[in-house]
Amino acid sequence: MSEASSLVLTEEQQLIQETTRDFVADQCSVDSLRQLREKREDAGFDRALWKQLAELGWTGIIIPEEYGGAELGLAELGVVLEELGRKLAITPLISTLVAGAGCLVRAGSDEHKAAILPAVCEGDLLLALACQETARHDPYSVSTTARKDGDGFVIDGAKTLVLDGAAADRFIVVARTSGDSGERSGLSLFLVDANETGLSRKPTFLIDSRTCADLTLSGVRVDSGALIGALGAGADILDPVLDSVAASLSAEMLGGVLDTFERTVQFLKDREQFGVKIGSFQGLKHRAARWFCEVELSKSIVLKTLRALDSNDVQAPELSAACKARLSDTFRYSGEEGIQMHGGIGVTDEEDIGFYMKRARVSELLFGDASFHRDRFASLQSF
Amino acid sequence: MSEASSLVLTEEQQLIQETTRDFVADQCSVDSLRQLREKREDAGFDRALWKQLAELGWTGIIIPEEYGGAELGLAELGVVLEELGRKLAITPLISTLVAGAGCLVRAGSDEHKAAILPAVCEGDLLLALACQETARHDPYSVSTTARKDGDGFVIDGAKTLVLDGAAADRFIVVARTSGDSGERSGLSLFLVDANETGLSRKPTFLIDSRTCADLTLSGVRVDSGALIGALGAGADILDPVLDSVAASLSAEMLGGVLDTFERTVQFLKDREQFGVKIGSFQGLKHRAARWFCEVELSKSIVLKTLRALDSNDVQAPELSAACKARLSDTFRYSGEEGIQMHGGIGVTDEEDIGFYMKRARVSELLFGDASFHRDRFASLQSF
Amino acid sequence: MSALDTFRSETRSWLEENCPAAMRTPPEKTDTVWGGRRSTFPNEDAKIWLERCVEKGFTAPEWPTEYGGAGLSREEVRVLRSEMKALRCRPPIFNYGLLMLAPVLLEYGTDEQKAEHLPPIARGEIRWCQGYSEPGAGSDLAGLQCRAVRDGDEIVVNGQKIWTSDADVSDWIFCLVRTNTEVPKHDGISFLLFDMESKGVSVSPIPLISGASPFCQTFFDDVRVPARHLIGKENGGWTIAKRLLQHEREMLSESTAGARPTQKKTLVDVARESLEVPEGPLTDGVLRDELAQLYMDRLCYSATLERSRDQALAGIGPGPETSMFKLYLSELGQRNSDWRHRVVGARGLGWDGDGFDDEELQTTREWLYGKASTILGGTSEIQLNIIAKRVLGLPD
Amino acid sequence: MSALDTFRSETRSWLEENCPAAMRTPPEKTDTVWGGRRSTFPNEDAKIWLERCVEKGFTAPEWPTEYGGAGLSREEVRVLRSEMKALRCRPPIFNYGLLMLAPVLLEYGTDEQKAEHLPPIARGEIRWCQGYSEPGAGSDLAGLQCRAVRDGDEIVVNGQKIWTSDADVSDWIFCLVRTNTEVPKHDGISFLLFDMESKGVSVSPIPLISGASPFCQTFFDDVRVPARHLIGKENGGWTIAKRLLQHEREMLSESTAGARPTQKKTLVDVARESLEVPEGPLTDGVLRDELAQLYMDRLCYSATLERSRDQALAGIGPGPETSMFKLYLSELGQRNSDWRHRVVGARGLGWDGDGFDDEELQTTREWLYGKASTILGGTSEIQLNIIAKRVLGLPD
Repeated sequence: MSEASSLVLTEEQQLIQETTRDFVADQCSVDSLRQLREKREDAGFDRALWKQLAELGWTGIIIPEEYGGAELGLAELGVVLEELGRKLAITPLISTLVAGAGCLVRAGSDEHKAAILPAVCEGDLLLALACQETARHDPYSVSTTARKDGDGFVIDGAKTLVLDGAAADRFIVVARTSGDSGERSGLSLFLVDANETGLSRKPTFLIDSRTCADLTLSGVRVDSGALIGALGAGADILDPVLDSVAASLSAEMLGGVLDTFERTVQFLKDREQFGVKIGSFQGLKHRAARWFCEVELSKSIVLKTLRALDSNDVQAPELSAACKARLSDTFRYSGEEGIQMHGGIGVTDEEDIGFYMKRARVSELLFGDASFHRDRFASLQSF
Repeated sequence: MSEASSLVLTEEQQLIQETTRDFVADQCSVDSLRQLREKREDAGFDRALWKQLAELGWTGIIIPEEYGGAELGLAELGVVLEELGRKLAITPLISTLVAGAGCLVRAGSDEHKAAILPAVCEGDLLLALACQETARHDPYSVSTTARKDGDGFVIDGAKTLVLDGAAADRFIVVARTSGDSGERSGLSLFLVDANETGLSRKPTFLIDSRTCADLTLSGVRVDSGALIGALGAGADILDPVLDSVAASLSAEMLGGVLDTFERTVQFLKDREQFGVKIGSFQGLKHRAARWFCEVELSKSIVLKTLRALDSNDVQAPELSAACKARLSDTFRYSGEEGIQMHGGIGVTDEEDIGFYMKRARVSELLFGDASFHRDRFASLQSF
Repeated sequence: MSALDTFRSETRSWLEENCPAAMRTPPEKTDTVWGGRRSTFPNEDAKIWLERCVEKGFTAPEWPTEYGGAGLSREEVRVLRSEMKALRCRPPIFNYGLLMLAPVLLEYGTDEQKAEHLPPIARGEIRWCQGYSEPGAGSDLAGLQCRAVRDGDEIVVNGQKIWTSDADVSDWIFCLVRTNTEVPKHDGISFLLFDMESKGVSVSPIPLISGASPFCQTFFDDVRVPARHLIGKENGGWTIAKRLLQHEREMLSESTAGARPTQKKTLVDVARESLEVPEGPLTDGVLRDELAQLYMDRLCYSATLERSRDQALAGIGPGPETSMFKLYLSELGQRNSDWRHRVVGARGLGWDGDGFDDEELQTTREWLYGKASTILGGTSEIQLNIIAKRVLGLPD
Repeated sequence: MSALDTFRSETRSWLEENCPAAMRTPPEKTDTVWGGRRSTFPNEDAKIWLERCVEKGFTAPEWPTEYGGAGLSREEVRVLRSEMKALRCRPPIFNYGLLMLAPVLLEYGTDEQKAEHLPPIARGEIRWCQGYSEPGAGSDLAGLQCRAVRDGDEIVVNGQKIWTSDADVSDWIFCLVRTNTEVPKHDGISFLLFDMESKGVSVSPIPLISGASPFCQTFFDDVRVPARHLIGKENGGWTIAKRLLQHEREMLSESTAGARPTQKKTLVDVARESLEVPEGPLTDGVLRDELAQLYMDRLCYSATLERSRDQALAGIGPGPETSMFKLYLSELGQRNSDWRHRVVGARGLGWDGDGFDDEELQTTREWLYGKASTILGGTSEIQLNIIAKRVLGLPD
């Protein structure tokens, strides 16, 4: 059994963890979310922070070396995301790197890769995946159309909940070139410049102080080179990329779970009522112990899934589904238990714990909630 | 607001409760289940007990006075069933009275009523409803057919889980006279003598020491007078009768819930570990308190539903569904918590608590489990 | 029975004649009439309706007429309520003075205190707030530190309260204070009333996870209170405090029984929209099952409330099982708003700004605000303790 | 790495040559080889397989060769396991001596004790049972009363044990006894071994809610035990007792990890049959969702077990978090068998007799028997206490 597939961190991963942990301790805090909320900048994140991540090499961590990246795996990126997630840092790592660059690395033309990936590694270019169209994540429910027109395509439609879409320089737009909404075949992926004529975006400010965007595409004209991969076979790219996105997002959520759990256990040890520490009440003890189990299971499935994706394990899709479902449920549960155990202070804006619950809900709904992934898991297992 | 619809017991109901409670204290115990289990008699219940119930007037409690009954309501019967349910007494009250006599009172011919109801009141005749055909309760899934043949009908098919079917003198057989399995229309109800040629029954011994029967009907010939109600409109009788059955069974289950809860709370007060009563542990206290809430809600919905059925409230069908779903869940939960809180002794055959859990499972699955009734509730509410 | 029937028909006629049509529509949240010195009304009809009820004693129907009530019997009050419900009459007024303070004043106040405080409450002239919790005394309410020292005919209050609902718009406060620090904590607490306009009182609202909130922090700096505003005995306030909490729990369990009318779309509506299933069975079997469970639990809860009221009529008073109502309703409410919010999906992720409509934003804020319901007014854990101890008699 | 690779290929060859084909099929529950004086084998191949493993030291591969082991390193043991798994070789033997007693003998036994007891365990000659719980000492194990008094070179045991698995078919018992009644309860316990054929030992099986069971009540009436069978110090047994419990929990969490092969139909099979959906998505959306959840939780559990093993290899030993495995697996197992039983519906209501096939009756009995899993071997509540205290460090 090779070291890489063992469910403990490699030395390199430990190093990445320590570096990121130091960085997060220095640079990230829940207070910055309060500031972002007040500022209401369209970008929805701190560009200075992003440049610093680029200097650490994290913005290209999974990009091949020939394009300036570190060519490491999702397991390594997961370590970074987990640490950032602990303090709810907002970065476009998932949108730009896992979703956007993920599509290009997997199926982009050499021109695309050469034009875009080095700039992504430098932290100079942001990507976003414009996939969702309704209130519920459902990747094949695509009504946006791309119609062949001369040498290129004309795209019409609307997208919602485009993560980091307010700041993105390029979109990867999922559009239908044949078939009906709901069908797996007939989807195609297009690289579209954010400034393209006919494309307009509106930022939406979310409860966790993050920003998404709604897109309107009205007669957006792109040339044939904008197509990523084969015409009508976009789902073959989209499926594995969405698995990677689900697992990476889960790693970020794991950070939130861990911080929520640890800060609450600490609170139980510190807070006094009735002349004793409230952590001495068996009612709370048993709940904390059950919570601990859910946290441990979450850790394991994230590690296991990221490694499976990195090694192209055939089980990777169902692991990804199990992973996102589990983290969605556990993060939600962590937010709820965290607030309830904090008592009155827990529902104030002043206390950080509420931000974790808000992030939990947003992360839960991004790229498929637990129910979506249970359905997907059942389909993958043919039942 | 009339006294009868108030959710407290009337004086008459209190009297019935006290009488039954005394009777149960005298005559019923979980030990008799152990005896029934060893004896393995086909009847599956104690006929002497049934005669005593007849003497109390309970076997005719909801039958009109003109046929020798007390002409009281399900609310009164519910009080009796709850008390019997406390000690898991096995009686054919639900099969004979609510299901069997229920169909006849509602839609039987004068001849049927005159021939059968007085004998039921006397405790001399037992009825059973032969409705279910597969492992899951689904009243319209009927493949048993009744074919017109001269002046009568010929019935072919098979039935399962016929409650008290091993002892019944007459069956009310649900058969299809038109349409396909699953359709509401086309069902007809027939009164069939247990000794009719072509009808055979096999007793099945259940985990709660109760007996049901599997029936085979092979060319069973009945005359046209055997039809109950209008041809093909059997569901119009069956639906309200099954509502009454669900609610009555829920009342019996409530007795089991109450006894399980009360004996476990007593156990928490008596049992010592670590030098203190285990009921002083907050982990168990909080669970007992949550359990109390579920028990209280169960009490209320049973009272409310029985009264609604007695007054032909339009809400009665959805209340019946809510009632059976709630009691199925609460009885199960009570059995599980009861056993777990009893610890090691709880899983032994010597301790009574296990019998409550077994009864809970049987009652849960009889006449539709919680999932069935949630589905029915949703349909009734058009969503 | 006949007298009650007469009362019923008279009451119905009076309501039909006197309750303005606009007051017979389901109220929005903003339609609540709170009363008080700075009272505002959503419209003229609301003002008229309150005035007519005050005149008739119907804001406090069970109180003696001398204190502004109608002097009705329990049965008559029940008839009045059922008639108001039948005609969908809105409650003329809602506030904590009426529902929480007044019952304990009636039980523990002197005749002078009743005469001074009850009539203004019945008339909706004075709005009260509740000074109970402190930053260090939440679940352990009796651990409160807010100090009150007698100085001649006055009592001087110093300290801090938290979670004081509507302190910034209330006129008076009923307040738990520590009048003895030398005895076990329950034995040194007094129940004191004072005017929020007194010198030394200051108030600061608390933003919650859902944004702005009615809750405040309240600070007392040498506030001088006439000693006659002490209810019950000095150091004997804990008994009164606990009784008031029962009334509070009762209020919390009644105020939102059944569906809250604050949102226009039912849960079914929301699900139909989100799933794009305009009619027929909801296509998501799991959501459909969950929804049935929610509605059923609501039915069971309402039936339990109804049974409790019927028991009260039959002479069995509200006991510690009010903890059950507070516990269950707050959690059921959370399940409701959590379900609604989950089903709304991406449409429920907006904090503010364009891109989300009012109902969506409200769904989100209510989901967040609902997290407080299992904490404030006594946490769920405290309710479980009370049930275990006082209802089930489990040992300490 | 190269040496390990060599070991891997040699081991694989040996297994391929020596493990009979019949021992490479999934075992039924009745195929377990327990060993002992009254050892029986399901078939001749099982006997041959055990003998070959004994000879090679593979029944206890990590033990020193002098005690009948193979003296393998942790890495080699892991390789052996993974190769056995790859070839689907059945474990040659399974019993409590091997998995629970032996690890503490290796840690706490004298050389003489190891030499006396370990080789017969490795050879499958002696079957052990566990004398821990007593009727009055379940969760409060340290409250045990079974009395042991020294009398010269012997120790005289009087008392009663309960839940002694397989006491009626075991040869020896490892038993907790009270050797001092004057000190705090944890300080007067000793860890004693004795032969179940000793005079004064009697055994009576306990019927459970599921029917006959492997559990027994065991009575000791002036049983005389040579003092050399005391493990560790007199009155120092509690430390050993706790360590053994960790090994027990580890065993319980491994023995049924993933799907138990005792039932032929998978949960999907059962659902397809009950719903009459031979292929395609299960038509009951709720059951489908629940099933996905069960399978996912199983995946998460297995991943956690795998991570724990990897951590052990990396030098982080099994600590109190074994309580988590015991807790989670027993509850997951209950959820599994409860779900299966619910889905089987009416077919799962049979106690015995005609009308139900073997698999249906087994489903029912396993559902019932499973209720014991969260109680025996330390209740879930005890595991929660251990996690709260030793893992999370929450105060007493």
